[in-house]
Amino acid sequence: MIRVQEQDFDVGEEYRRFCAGRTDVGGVCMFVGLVRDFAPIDGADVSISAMTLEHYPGMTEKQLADIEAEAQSRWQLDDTLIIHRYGRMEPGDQIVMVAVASTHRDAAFEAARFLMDWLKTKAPFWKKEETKDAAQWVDARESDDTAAKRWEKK
Amino acid sequence: MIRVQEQDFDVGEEYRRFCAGRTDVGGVCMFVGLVRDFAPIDGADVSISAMTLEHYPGMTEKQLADIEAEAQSRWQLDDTLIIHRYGRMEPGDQIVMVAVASTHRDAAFEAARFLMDWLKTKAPFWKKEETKDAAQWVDARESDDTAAKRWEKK
Amino acid sequence: MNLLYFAWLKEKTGVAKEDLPLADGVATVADLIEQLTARGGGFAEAFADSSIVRVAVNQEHVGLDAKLNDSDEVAFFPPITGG
Amino acid sequence: MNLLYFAWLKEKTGVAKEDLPLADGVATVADLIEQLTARGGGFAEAFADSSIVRVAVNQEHVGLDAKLNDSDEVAFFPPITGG
Repeated sequence: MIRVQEQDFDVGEEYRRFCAGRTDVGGVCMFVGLVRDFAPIDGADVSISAMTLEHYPGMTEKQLADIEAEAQSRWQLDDTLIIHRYGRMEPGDQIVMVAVASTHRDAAFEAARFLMDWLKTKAPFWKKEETKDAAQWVDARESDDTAAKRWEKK
Repeated sequence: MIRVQEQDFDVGEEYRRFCAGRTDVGGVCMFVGLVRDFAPIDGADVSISAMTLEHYPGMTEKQLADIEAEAQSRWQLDDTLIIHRYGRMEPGDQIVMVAVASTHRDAAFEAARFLMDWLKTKAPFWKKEETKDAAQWVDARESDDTAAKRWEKK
Repeated sequence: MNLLYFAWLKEKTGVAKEDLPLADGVATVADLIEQLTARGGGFAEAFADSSIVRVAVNQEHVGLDAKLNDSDEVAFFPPITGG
Repeated sequence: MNLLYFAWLKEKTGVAKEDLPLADGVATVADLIEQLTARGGGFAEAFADSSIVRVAVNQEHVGLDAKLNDSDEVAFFPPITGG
């Protein structure tokens, strides 16, 4: 299941619904990405007051669905969930949540990490950070590309 | 923070308290282990009606605290949480929860997986599964030993 | 074609969306970028360094050599920085 | 010493806990297991295959060659199957 939305989500409620009525799941791995109150800008940590995520409606849903399908083809999973927000958010706010249920914990951990790594480089979102003085678009991080490359098939 | 308890826990509430008031966390990785309604016994999947986790009071807390400290020494983490239940549980029930908060998602994922792998082989819990006909102690899984070995320092 | 611009490409060009018929001699994404750059001003600025421009055709990531059709939706955006 | 037995070691020996003074000639965990096995019955059964018996001294995992003191808490249990 994928969801792209402006409003916040309730992790506990999402988890509850994700597991509801299931007795075949061995483990659930979840990751929640949050807005930090600092970010490296030109090499130094700068205080961030807010950020805005712009996205490409339509393509976002398509890419997230593709990423979810890819995870389900690579691992034996009982269920997957991706929720991604767009719009303006403040430090401490939730941006993204992925959840993976599987019989085996290794599959749950790996698939959740795969979902995060791939959506970071394939789902069309762009982050603009606001500091005290200005707002600026965030440069892509090389570490995100490196993380996504981990999952390339040999 | 570590907790060893007989009663159930509320994942949403634990997550809420874990993040409360923090604006410096980039991501939280969580894993919840659940009782499955089947288990491999003598090579075939057998239906499980309940299981009981016996533990070694005192040593459990000590080992979990050691494992938590080890994770905090290996990765840069903002916070960690381990909750482990003991006693009788039924399919769908929650057994264990780990949560790791970090600035970086790689550290959060790795540390959470490390906590699970290590507690599976170091925290003194023993599982007795009830089938329709009998109750029997579960044999240690080789895959858990292999998983724990991943984290041995070279 | 339906052209879309996101993030700083939208800000520099001043355009979020436009309709543009496929011109003669424009076969690939690279040709289209050349055509748009030739407009000068904010467009020239937006496409000045094509190594930091990403392109999707019909909502799939593509390279500069991707072929174009007049019915395509073509989007220009910076490298992704979501999540 | 304070001896503790868990899981099927508790069931086979029929004992959860006992006080046992460190006997002469018992220097290591292996010596203690030999002494307990010599009791016969459920104890002999519990320790029949020492490759599947794990030991903690003062709540730390140890090997069969670990040294013992009279004030130690020594626990016997199967390989861990928690989580």
